[in-house]
Amino acid sequence: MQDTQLLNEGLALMGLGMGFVFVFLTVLVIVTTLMSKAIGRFFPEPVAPEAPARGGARAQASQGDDVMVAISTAVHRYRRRHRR
Amino acid sequence: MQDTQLLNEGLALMGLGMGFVFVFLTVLVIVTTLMSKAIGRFFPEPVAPEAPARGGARAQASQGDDVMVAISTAVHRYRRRHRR
Amino acid sequence: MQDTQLLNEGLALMGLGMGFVFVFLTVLVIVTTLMSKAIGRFFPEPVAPEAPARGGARAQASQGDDVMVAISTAVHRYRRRHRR
Amino acid sequence: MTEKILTLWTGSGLYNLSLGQAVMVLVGLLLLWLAMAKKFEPLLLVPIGFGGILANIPEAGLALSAAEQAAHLARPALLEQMAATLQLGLDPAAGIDAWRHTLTEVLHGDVSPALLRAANDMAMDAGFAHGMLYQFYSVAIASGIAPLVIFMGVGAMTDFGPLLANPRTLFLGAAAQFGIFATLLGAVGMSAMGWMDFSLNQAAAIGIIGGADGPTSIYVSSILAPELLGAIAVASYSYMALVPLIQPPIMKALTSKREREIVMTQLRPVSKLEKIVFPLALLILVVLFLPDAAPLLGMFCFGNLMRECGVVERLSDTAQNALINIVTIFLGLSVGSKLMADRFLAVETLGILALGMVAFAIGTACGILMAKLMNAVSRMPINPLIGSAGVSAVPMAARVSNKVGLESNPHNFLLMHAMGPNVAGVIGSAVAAGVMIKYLG
Amino acid sequence: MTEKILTLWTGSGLYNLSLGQAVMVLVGLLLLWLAMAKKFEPLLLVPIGFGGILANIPEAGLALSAAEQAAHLARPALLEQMAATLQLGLDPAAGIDAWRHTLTEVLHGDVSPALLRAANDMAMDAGFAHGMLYQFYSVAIASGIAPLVIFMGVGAMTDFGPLLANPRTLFLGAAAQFGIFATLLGAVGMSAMGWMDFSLNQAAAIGIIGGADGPTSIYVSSILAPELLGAIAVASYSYMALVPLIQPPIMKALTSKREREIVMTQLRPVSKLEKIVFPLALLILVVLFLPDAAPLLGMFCFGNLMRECGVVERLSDTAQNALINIVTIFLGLSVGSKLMADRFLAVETLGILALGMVAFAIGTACGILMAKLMNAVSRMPINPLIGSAGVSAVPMAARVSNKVGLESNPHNFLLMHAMGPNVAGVIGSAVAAGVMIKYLG
Amino acid sequence: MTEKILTLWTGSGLYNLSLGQAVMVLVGLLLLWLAMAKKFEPLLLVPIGFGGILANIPEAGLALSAAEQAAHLARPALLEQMAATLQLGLDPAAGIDAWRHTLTEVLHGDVSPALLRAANDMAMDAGFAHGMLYQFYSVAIASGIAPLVIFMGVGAMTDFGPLLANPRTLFLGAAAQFGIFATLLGAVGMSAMGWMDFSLNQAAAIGIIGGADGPTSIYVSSILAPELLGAIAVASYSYMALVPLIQPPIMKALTSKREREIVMTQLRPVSKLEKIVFPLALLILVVLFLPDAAPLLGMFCFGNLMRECGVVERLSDTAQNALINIVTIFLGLSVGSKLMADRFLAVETLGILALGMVAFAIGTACGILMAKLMNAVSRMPINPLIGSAGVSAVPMAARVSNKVGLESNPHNFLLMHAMGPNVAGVIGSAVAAGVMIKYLG
Ligand code: NA
Ligand code: NA
Ligand code: NA
Repeated sequence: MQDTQLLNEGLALMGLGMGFVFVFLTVLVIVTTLMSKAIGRFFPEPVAPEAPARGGARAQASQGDDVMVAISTAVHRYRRRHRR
Repeated sequence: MQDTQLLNEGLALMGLGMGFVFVFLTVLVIVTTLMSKAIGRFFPEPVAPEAPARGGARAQASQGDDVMVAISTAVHRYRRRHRR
Repeated sequence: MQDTQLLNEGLALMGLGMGFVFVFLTVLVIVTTLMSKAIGRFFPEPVAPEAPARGGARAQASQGDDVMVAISTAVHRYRRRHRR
Repeated sequence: MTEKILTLWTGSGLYNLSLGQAVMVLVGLLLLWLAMAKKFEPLLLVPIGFGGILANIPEAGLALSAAEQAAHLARPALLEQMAATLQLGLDPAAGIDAWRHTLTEVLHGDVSPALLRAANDMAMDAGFAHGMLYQFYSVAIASGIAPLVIFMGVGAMTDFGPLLANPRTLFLGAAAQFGIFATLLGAVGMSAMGWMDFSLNQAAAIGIIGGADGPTSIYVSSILAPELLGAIAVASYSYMALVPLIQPPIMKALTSKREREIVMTQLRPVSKLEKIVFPLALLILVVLFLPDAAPLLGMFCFGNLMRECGVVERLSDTAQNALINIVTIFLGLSVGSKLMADRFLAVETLGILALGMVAFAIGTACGILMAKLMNAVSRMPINPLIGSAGVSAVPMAARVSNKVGLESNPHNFLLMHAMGPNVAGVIGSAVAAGVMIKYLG
Repeated sequence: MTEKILTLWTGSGLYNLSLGQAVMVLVGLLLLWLAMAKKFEPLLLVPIGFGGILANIPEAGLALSAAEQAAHLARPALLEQMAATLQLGLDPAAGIDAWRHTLTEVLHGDVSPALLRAANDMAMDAGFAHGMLYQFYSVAIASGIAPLVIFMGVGAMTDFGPLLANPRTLFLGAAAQFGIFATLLGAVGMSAMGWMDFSLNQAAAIGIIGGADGPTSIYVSSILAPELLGAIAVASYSYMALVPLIQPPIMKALTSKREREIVMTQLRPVSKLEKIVFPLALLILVVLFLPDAAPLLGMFCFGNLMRECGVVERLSDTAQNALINIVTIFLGLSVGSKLMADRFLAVETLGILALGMVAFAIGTACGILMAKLMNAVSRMPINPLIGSAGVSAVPMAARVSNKVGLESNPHNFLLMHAMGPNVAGVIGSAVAAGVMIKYLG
Repeated sequence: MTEKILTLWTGSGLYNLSLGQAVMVLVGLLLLWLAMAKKFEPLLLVPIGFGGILANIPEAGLALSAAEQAAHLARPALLEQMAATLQLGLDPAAGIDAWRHTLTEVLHGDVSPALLRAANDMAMDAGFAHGMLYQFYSVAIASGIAPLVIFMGVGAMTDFGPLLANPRTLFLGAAAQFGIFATLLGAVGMSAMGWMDFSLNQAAAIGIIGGADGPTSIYVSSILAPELLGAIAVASYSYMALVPLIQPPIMKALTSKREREIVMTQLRPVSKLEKIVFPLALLILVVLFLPDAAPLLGMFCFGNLMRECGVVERLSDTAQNALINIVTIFLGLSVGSKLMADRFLAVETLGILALGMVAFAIGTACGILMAKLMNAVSRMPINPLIGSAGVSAVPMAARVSNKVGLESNPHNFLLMHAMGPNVAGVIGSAVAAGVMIKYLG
């Protein structure tokens, strides 16, 4: 008897939970789609290049004119590290 | 009446606070000046080059003889990052 | 009298402590030696190169073919830092 | 002196080691081996395994509160005082070991915070102190903070681009959550059968394993069933690592070769603004419809917003690196503190391990079936293999989808397509967690 | 089942959203927009804005203590128990909502720590828990720690070189603090007029906005007026971001073109030893003359000493990066927890926003006037434009000085000269904070 | 108004500065000078020295609890209430200063946690708050956490390769611990002579200075003799820095030139697997034989396992950098909080400084003598100079061995050989610490 009740509660929770997950994500699909459309229409930004997975590497490509700056920076940083 | 008292207290605090700030910073000006003079006289260090604003960039300029070391270090570090 | 007791307790703690330290480290010597022998025998790995002291520098040497990648990475990172 | 040496021996681990503790030390070593040799989620399983060993060091009591240590070690007079404080009657006829046992059970059970504090004060007064792992657990997990901070870091590492390019993949992430609820029902069923003795709260916490999200599992079970947290976390991370073994057979069984070869249309580029607005839109939906998921999804969205907004890079970097690493170390050790022999070595643990496996399998299957259903009703083709990524286990499950896809068609790269359901699964299980906390928390 | 679905609805945010909460969600989004689109101090305003939204999620209670949540949600029996614990009488005739309101007010007010702990114990016993943001606030701000750690990081990022090269600029930093005290007087005056109802403590906390230093403002108001902390922090960071708009008109109004064109003598180089001794000298002065500023200026000097001493670079790096970032995240979220609708949406908030603006304007003006005075009495020329940098708002105000200077004379770079009063302003407001805490704390 | 200015003066540091506080400020400056100019363990001595100055700022009470501040500053009525709470009788005839003194002593002494909490509640109720350094100390040291986390970081920085290549060097690390126990005996002897008044617990905590391991010293004295922690930590780090001065004369006195010229056989390469298994083997021995060393050695092994296992590099990096740096800052400041004049300026401090020096000397000597003994009984040659590295003081002592060796034979590099006993000394003193905690903790 109590077992049946536990089972029933489990079933209810399953129905409710699964239902809610679907409803919530459906709403999210709708909102997201609308949002994307609105943005595409009203704020047609220049498309962002695919962000690579690591946050650290997000720097946009830069023109090669300051390679020397970079190298000397690297030298400095290397030396500083190794002096520690 | 109570309002007057509040106002009075506010005025007192203003006078006191502003006065103290000036006295304190005046003393600090004096102490700093004396300190600088004393140091200039008794410990005439070779002057420190202007530290740039960012702590990270404090490395002193280094002679360019180890550019190759720096590059290879950069390579290693780059690879290590991207392997992770 | 109480002083004597304190001294005695100190002596006892010294004997016990020093004895235990030696026993424990002796056991550790034995275990370590056996462990090393067992590993040398059953898992004769290719020897690990001496790890340098700093964790940061553990990157294995890499072939020089991607120096350019490294330089451009350095450039990007340099620029990102300085833009902040 | 002889007496002192004897104390050294009777206080040693070897003298006091119980069989259970020895077994748990081996379990800890097994977890470490899985982490190191088999690369099973090492970032979590190394600290968990090590913490598990530490928690089972006899007499060290690293995972016990001061009061629990006193219950284990104190003289009878103090035990009586503590019992009085805790408003317990100790049977004078029963031996002292019975007293210790009674006190331990009460302290471990559902004692009121005020009484617990009084008991701890009394124990500290007598020179006992909280164990190290107990302190880590209190600060990191009992407060709920560590899983949330990790979730923030995960948010800062998540790229919603693929999901935004194809929002319908959210349905796959929804379907895969059926694993959670089926497992809940399984656990309840086992109890109804009399095989196990899980309460509804415990069943829900077990079910969340099927969400394939470590921090979500830990957060939910710290609220609904802290006594099972150790087993649930271990099952959760182990099965996440086992995804490459568990999923492919199911994926192949439920799909035809033709389905596996479906080529998906390339994802459209997603603008920066969309990526910024998405976490805010998700947050607003949480605000409106499921406040109980607010801590989890709130922190997740916060991390993602820091990532995408582009003006707080230094905070985002820290959230993804130093902060998440620090918290991971302490979270892992804290979870390990729940691997104490007398709690972990119960038949319930076996049930949890079995149910966890089932949860993953069902979630995988439902994700695939949902993808097939969507293929049936919609024009835009979906390769059903990406459905299995809906269980989350980011990014492992997406990689598995890609790999199985490549086996059928070596030119069909599904990885980016699978990332959509993959991150949708994270949202899905957080929503499911919110529903469960709402009804049971 | 229907009942359960109903619970889902009656427990949802949409059902419970009050108008105030909706407004505050919008305020949070506004702060995020200012931070992201307008670059208003994003490091703080992103977490604050997000925290503000989280704090206003209906029913989630993220910013509430366990007892406050119980007061809001618990059954009448528990309310009565809590009232008894708090030594309150609840009018049996009044409705339950009146009871809730009474309890909430008492808990939010000045209740003794022992009673508060008892009430929280009781609520936890009944299954309530501290909200996430409440915990962040307790650890980060109520303890006073987070602003101090941030101040240490700021110290580690501050270069006192320009100040040491020209110590007289300290007078500019002193003069600009008049904004603080004038605002205090303004707040007191508003109360005397009956427009607002600020106590002297509250007036002092509001005044500190004029110091243009976020951590100082937060620290002072966490001590003197925690109930206003949200509004004060928001005003403080917003106006710091608005410095480029607020200051230039005042600067131009108070100076002639000729004054703006004054070229200053180049700063002498400063030796390393001077930079090391300066924070210690400042510390000793604090020791001797204003112990109440010791936490703020002590941590500031400590950070600066770590920076300059050259032997603890790894500590200095951490203080400037990982540590300050971690603390900033939690500080921001904690400040956000003070943006709860029922506390924030008061007429006092408007008063604070207005007064904060006034504070900045007066501070700017006094700094400039002081520079003009110094020019009158001393030979060494001072461009009055650097006086406005004395309000601090590092380094924005110094940049504004430079920019306005360049408009008059494109070859006159004032940036380094303005850095002197800029960091002097930090010291000045910490001193002012110390005086206020001494008399009112 | 005049009265207020007077308050400013009577509340200033200069007015209230006691001679002891002035002396302690100078001691703090001395420590900073040693750290900065002489490079004495700057990572610890900079924060300790600075914290010491902060702790001695008159009237600021940064190192005091709320109750201690109330005892120092509160009105008589509150003092009487606090005394009642603490179950003390205050002699009405004695003056108020006597009351303050009585309360301070009781609060500083061994008061029960429940009473202490009640007293603090009462003080907070009256507007007093815990001082900043007191909070740091509570969280970082009183909990035992900070030294353990630092030990984890040290483990992550330690390479056991040289030790594994020549495990017999563990005997040198064992022998050098004689310094610990000889010092203990010395402290006990001083008390027996009536020169000092050290209890056995205090003597043990002092002895651990001879272990030449900062975190171990701090951990042990936080458990056995928190009242001496300041002096012990200062002695510990100072003498570690003085190793290059203390050790060479002893090393030369105890060895012949011929012995110093002994060339050791090159160390065999050590496999990765050995390095992984070693921390686990050490952990298991701790589990079996000395549970009381579990916190220290457990965290040490955990750090080392993270370093060597190769799958959690990001955790290992964080443990070695951000985390250890953050904890070091707060640990140092917390230690500084124990340099309050009225506690530190006691004759016992001088005794501790003297005994600490003796401890180092004896440890050095015993390490060398043990090496000579091993040379006598074994074939494999050991240069006795590496014996002195057994005191730990990593890596300074190993460098000293190398340097003194090079003086005798410019081609004989002993550094790697000396790293073996060096890290063995870390293990040895942690074991000694475990034994002491077992008997006295
Ligand atoms: Na999931
Ligand atoms: Na300022
Ligand atoms: Na040692």
